[in-house]
Amino acid sequence: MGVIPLGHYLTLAATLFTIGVFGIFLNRKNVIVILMSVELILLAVNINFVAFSVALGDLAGQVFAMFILTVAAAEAAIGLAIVVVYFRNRGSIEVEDINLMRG
Amino acid sequence: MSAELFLFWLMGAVTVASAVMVISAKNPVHSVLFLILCFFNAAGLFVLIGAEFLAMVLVVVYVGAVAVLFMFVVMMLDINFVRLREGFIEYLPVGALVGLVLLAELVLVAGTWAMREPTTPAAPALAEAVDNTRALGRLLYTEHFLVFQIAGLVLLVAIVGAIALTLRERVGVKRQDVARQVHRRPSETLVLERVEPGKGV
Amino acid sequence: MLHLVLVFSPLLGALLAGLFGRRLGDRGAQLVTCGLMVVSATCSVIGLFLHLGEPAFKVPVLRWIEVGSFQVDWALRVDTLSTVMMFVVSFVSCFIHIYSIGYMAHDASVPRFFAYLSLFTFMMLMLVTSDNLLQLYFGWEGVGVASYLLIGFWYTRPSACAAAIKAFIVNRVGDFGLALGVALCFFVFDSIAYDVIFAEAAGHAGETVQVFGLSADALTLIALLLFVGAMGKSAQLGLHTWLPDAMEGPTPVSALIHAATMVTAGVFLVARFSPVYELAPAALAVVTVVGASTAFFAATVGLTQFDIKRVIAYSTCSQLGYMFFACGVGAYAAGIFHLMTHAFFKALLFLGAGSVIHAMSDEQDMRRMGGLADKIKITYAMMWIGTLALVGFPGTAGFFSKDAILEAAWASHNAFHLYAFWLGLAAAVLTAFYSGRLMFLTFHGESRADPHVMEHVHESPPVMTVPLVVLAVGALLAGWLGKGMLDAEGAWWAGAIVTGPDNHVLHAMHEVPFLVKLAPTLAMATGLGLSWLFYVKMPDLPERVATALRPLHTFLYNKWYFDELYDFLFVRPALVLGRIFWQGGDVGIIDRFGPDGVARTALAGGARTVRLQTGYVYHYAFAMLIGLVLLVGLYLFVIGG
Amino acid sequence: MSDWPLLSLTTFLPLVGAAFILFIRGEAAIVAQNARAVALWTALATFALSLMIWANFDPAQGGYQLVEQAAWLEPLGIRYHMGVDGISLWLVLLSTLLTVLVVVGSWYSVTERVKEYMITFLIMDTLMVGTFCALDIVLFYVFFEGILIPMYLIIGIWGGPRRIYSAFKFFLYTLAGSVLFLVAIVVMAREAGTTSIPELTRHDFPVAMQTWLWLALFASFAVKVPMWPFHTWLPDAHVEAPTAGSVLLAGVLLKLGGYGFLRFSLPMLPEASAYFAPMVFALSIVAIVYTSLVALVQTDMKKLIAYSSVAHMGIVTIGCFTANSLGLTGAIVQMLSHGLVSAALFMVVGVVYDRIHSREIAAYGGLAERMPIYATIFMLFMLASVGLPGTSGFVGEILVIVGIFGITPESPAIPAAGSWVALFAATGMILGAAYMLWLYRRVIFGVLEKSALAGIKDLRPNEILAFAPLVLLVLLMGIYPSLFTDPMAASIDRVLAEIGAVGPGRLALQMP
Amino acid sequence: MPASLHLDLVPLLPELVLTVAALLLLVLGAARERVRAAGIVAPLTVLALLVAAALAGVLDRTPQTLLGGHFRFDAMAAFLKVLVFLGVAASLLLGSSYVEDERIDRFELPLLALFSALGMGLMVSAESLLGLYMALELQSLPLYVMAAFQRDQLRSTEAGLKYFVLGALASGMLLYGCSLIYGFTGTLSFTTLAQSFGPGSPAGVPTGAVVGLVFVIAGLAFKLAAVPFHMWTPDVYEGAPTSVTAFLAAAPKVAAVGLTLRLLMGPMADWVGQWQQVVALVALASMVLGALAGLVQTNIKRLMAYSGIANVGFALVGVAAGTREGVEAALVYVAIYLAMTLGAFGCILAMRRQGTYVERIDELAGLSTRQPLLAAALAIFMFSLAGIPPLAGFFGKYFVFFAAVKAGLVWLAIAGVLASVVAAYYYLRIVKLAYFDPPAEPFEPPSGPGLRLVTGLAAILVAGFVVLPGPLFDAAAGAAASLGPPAPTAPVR
Repeated sequence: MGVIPLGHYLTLAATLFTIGVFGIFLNRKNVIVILMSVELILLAVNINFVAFSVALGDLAGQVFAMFILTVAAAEAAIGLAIVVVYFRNRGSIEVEDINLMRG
Repeated sequence: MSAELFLFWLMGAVTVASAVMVISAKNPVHSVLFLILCFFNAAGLFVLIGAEFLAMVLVVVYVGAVAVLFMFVVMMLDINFVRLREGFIEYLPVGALVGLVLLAELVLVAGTWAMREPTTPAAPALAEAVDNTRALGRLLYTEHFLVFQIAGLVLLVAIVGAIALTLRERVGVKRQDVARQVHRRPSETLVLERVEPGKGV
Repeated sequence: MLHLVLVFSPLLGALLAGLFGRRLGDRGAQLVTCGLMVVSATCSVIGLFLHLGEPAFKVPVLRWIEVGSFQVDWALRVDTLSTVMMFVVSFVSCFIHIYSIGYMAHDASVPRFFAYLSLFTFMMLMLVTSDNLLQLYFGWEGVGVASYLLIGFWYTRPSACAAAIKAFIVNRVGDFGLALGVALCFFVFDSIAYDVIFAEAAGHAGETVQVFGLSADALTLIALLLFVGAMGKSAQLGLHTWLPDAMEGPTPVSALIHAATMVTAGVFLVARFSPVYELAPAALAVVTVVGASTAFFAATVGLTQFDIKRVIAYSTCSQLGYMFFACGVGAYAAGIFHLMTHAFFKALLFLGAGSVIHAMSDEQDMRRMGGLADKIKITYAMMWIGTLALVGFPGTAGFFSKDAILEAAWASHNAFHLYAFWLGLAAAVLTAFYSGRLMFLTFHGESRADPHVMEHVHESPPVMTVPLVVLAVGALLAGWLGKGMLDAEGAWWAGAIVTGPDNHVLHAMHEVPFLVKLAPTLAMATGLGLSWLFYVKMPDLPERVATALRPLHTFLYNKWYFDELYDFLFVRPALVLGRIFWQGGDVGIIDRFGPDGVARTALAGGARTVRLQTGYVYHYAFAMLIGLVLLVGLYLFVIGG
Repeated sequence: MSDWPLLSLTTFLPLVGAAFILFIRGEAAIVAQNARAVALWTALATFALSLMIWANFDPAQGGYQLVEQAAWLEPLGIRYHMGVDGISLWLVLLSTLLTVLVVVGSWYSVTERVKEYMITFLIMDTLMVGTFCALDIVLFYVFFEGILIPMYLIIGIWGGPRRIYSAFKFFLYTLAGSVLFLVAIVVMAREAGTTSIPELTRHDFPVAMQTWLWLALFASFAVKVPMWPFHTWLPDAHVEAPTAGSVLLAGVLLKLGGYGFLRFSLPMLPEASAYFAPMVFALSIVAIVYTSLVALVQTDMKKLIAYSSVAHMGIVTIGCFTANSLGLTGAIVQMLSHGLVSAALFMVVGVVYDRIHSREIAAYGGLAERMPIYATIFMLFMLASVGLPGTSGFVGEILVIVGIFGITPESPAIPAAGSWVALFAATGMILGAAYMLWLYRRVIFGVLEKSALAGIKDLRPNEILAFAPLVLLVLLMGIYPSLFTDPMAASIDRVLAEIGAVGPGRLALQMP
Repeated sequence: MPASLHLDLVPLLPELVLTVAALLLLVLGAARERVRAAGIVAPLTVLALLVAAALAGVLDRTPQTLLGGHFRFDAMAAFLKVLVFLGVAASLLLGSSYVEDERIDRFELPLLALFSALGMGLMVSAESLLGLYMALELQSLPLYVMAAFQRDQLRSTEAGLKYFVLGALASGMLLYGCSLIYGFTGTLSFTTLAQSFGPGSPAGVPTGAVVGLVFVIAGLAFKLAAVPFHMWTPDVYEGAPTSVTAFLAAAPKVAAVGLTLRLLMGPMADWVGQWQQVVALVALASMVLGALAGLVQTNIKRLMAYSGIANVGFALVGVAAGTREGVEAALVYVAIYLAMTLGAFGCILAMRRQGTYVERIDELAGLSTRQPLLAAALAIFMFSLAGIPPLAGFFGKYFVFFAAVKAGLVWLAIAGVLASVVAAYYYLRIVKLAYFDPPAEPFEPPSGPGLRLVTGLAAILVAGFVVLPGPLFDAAAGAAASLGPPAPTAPVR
């Protein structure tokens, strides 16, 4: 890893994670942005894993990151499918509109 | 400041900035584009740290597949982006506070990291100084083989799920049915008419 | 065996008449109960001959309550005192049963009446033969219930029902004291058997106990608590209010229960506990004062009443006062003697009054009577015998006993003996006056009744008059026969009544000044004379006196406002409190802040919780994030610290 | 016969009957008739079995008898452990007897959902008997709490107009108390390492822990008894419950509280019991006076009797905490007596309710004319309720009063507490007489004027049959209570020995 | 290669059966005409699950780590697998007539359930963070789809959307936690974790790892529907097709509790002091919120959601105890919960009126006169959920509180019992409607033999549990015992 301290990577990942979380609960526009926020969170996690993996000299972290990528792809597919069927019913994917059920 | 560090700062800054734009851009299409930028930079960071294979996968899988999928859906759904984020400002203070506390906590924790004695002997792959991709491949198909299979199942589920949700057999749509084509016989479809010349059909 | 038959045959009669009344019919029920009463009375007379002056013995019947040292059995205690009491109860009851055959002939539920009457007799016999305080308590409450049933016999009359309830509840106030007395007795003696208590009483003299937050002399407190019971049953001042109202019951009931027997139970109790009372002078003083006050108070009220039975009732009340202060001054024998004579003449008076009422078609107001002397001669004669005995005409039963009481009061060393003497003497004047008034208003002068009623006035059938005659004979002779009770040495009682070594009242009473001996007779003469003056000679005088002394008259006529006072002090507050506790306490506070309040709070909490569930994804995510931050913070800053 | 698992047979026989009823099919009327018959025979057989328990019971022994043990929840150290002593024996008999009477009494009056009705009551029977026989505290709790289910259904299905409020109040209120008991059970089980009642009794709990355990137990039992101020569920539950429900509620369920005090609070937590006894006395006194006064102004017959129950159970709680043989015997006798008398009184109300469908006192008056037998029976129970000597009500009351009177204070802070308690307890006699007589007078006495009452009929044979045993027992218990107290004596001595304060009336009212 | 590649697939048999079945059925379903495929796929799925459950039940329970040490088969895994597979099979049987009526009887539904069951089976076997994550995702992804399966219904798709979004967030948290644990301890393997940080190890617990653990707990709490990560539950329960709700409410919870136990009581068992209060707090919040929020519900599915939240709180009380008894208690609790929930949903799925399924609680009025047996079963489940003895629910609660008290968490036990009293109100309300209220319009008789079988069986189990509670307790004890120090095999680094 050379000259870049682990802390840098961890902080970067934490920032991305926070931004991703922000994206989820501050978003009022549309759901797809939320899905993208999820991708940001997963990216943050991946950065963490890779950084740790290198710092520890242990490849398991990178393997984990790879699986995360795989699952994230699957997740994105399913998420988008759900968004599509929702849109077909509602004609909108604005987050504000998604509150038929409450209480 | 070494070149690596400079690159880290550069790409890290772009990553964060584009991430912020992903969640704040008015146009979802822009969001997707910023997401792609973000991933590219992250891939760069991966290369910087020596994880080439992951960097490649990130670009291929994410930029090549996922982001494009996002873009496709965004375009397909034709979402209007006139309404702006009223709630965004309203909730920003509280949200920012909680977010910052979270960030602070995470950074605080990150600061406590210390290199400890390896709990297990270093993996042979690394010890033999094989390149990153090869090492990963070895691990993947040995120790993590079962998990790898499960990953396959996860993808299969994604396929089945996405199809189950979105596939519609619409009536009135002409589609190719190979079996029917093959089984067609001339007698069913072909009518030979004797046409008298000069009269037309 | 004799005593078992004596005591239980009335119970048998009651059960037969009560359970099989409809099958037996009126006549059958009468026969069964009266027959068994005759058996009982006969036994009591035999008992009189067998056991007077004999030492006490016990007839065991059945185990009752046995818990640890609290050993109480059903048993009959036979000694001179209980023999006398059994005789009085059985004998009077027997004749009243017979009288009732006539008096109640036209009633709709004869078997019920006789069942109650016999039940009462049984309970009374259990009371007087009790061997321990608890059995006494059984009889005590038993007669109370029988009395309640009989007062409320005509249950369709609201006034009868009210009177019955009043009688029971006021009696319960007394019983409350008695129950505590029982408890205290057990506490002090570790037993409530008479044998033990009487034997050990001397040993506990002067002992103090810590109860009710004060240290009191044990025996005095026991005596006082028992006396509270006695006051209730014997209608002493304060707890007397039920007795006049009890006249709502049929007249034989008044005669038996509210004159001859039950109301004297209190006197019996004090006499029975003479071994204890003798060691508790303070209690005796209280008994004296209460007794004397009652004697005077009831007599004053008797002056103004117009209901013939009520007058006699107040008279009873007054005479009970005499008996009590007799006991109070230490002359228990005189008290019991008066009890016996009173039983005869007061029963006679009541039955006579019953006969009058019967004759007057159920009219009880003396203002609508008068001039009956000629129409119902036997009754008239018998009533006069009773009246003379009551006022203490020389030679009659009352003369002996009342004189003895007043002499004892004079001679006693009790601190309040003179208070008792003078009030007793005044009461004697008043007794004579109201008794004369009763006789004159009822039998003499012009008739003030509806002529239509007067036409139907007739003498009662023999079944009613014969008991009158028998009781009249008793009223005349009982004094002579019972004089022995006043034996100066107390030997006649064979230990059934104990007088302390310092108590010489029975001896001293024979040596009082002559004027004291003469005083009761003078008082009687004065009273009778005045009443003759008021009601025969100058019939307009009562009205004038009443007008002149209007406030006093009103005060007396309203019975010193005791009912109103109690209503104000107890009944209303109880009802008001009940309502406050119910609507205010239970509903307003306990439920409101207890179960209902908690339920409301929970539901409100639920509603508030649910409001968090807005339906917006970002709120949900935010909640998760806050949770995460909090949990991490909790670990970092609290646990991990 | 003595080798048979008598207690288990008695406990679970009603379930068998209930299962039989469950499978009755066919036309509604025939189903109802068969259900009644099966229920009656089952209840009778159960009662007969419980008599066998009595027959096999050795009154000289103070310990638990006819003990049965079997593996049940071994991993938690909980065993199926049954047994009776002189205290529970009578409560078992009371439960089985009242079940019979309830079935007989509702023979004609219940016409809806007869099948379910009978099943519910048979299940109740099982649970009641089981509660009193259980010698494992968890097993006890299972039965104890299980009773809530059938009772909830009884009130809710066959109850009056406000039945739903009442059923919920009953259920949740008692549940809230009981769950704290459950926590206490868990703590005790952990502390002592056993859930067997005899072993828990032998265990010495630390004094500081006893305080909390005692309070938790108190929360449950005080609600069950019920003690003031936890009594408000009772009037509601009683008023709305059907007659049979009220009978079992008053007759057996309230006893669970007193039984709990006797079985758990006192012997297991003696120091805490001594410490809290003054509070119990105070609450009991308040209960007696307060609820008697409230009863005085009631206009609803069942409510009046319900409030009187609270007052009477106040005597029981006083008796329990006197911790001497008089008080304990008195408390148990009072429980039994109240079980009979209040059950009978609710049946008495039920009789006229079935005919007129009103519980308002004002709706009645002058019944004596038309219903002489009824009036007589009512009179007897009314008198027993006010504690007339010669009836069962008296024995318990006087024993408790005498028992509490004897308590000498050793702490100067509470001078002569015992006599004051006795004094106030005795005021209950006066107030009790007042409200009961007043009730009787307004219902039975007077002129029968109300047109609704014109055609009212006296008791039916089945009703007389239901009352007869109660009449006999009330008198028997009043006249010859030794029959009942003798078998208790040894057991009560055992309990006293467990408390550690043998001898009459010498409990130290002191801070442990 | 080292011994880690030792290929003993026997302990994996249940999962293999399910995988093969899933693949075959997928082909079968795809090959046949859509609607008719479901008629064959669904029963075969149930059959496969039953076979898997049977296999899990009979396999040798000696603890054994599998393939690279990511999974482990032991008594605990066997116990939970049997429960999970049976639970999934039962919920499929329950829903069989519902899916027909609602026209969602496509073959993908049972197939997705099968995949999810496979995920659950792996979850309760997880022995590394990676295994945990993959199993969790394999379980979750089909659930998102199933929730949105009624794709023409707005409610269903909204449910799916909410579930998915929040689920993704939760798995993000979980992953972040995993990364922290990995980074601060250097290993993914539970076995190594337990060895390195167990008793006697010189290394103290790194703060970062515990923070990571808190993140993981948060992620798992989402799957458990524990407060404050429960927010999705009511909406998803309401919106998802009822048969899916029944599925969601039953087996996944068991699997999630199993996974939580595996993680916390396996490698983290010695860190009890670090996480106990976190779990206790979550348990408390769940019990209280579940009790309170349920009070005002009008939709029975939502009510069951809050009931589920409260019940998870109770199960977590056992987890919070952090002792072997706590594990046993939690296992017993979830086993009983499974039966109660399946039964309750069986009743809900049995109530049809004029072809539509009843969801409003008010509509239950008078059920007992129209459908006495159904009402009786419903009452049994409700009383059991309320924890009233002698029904099974009581024993679960008792054991959980016993464990908590033994671990010194008396306050948690007291709070728990009080919450259970509050919650009792809404269970009682259902009984009240069914029994006390006058009947409304008649119900149609419950359809489907599967539904009747499962509901009836559940009712018998719940009501009859009191007779023979021993076996379940013994099994749970065996399962809990297997959580001890794992057999030393080649671990993942």
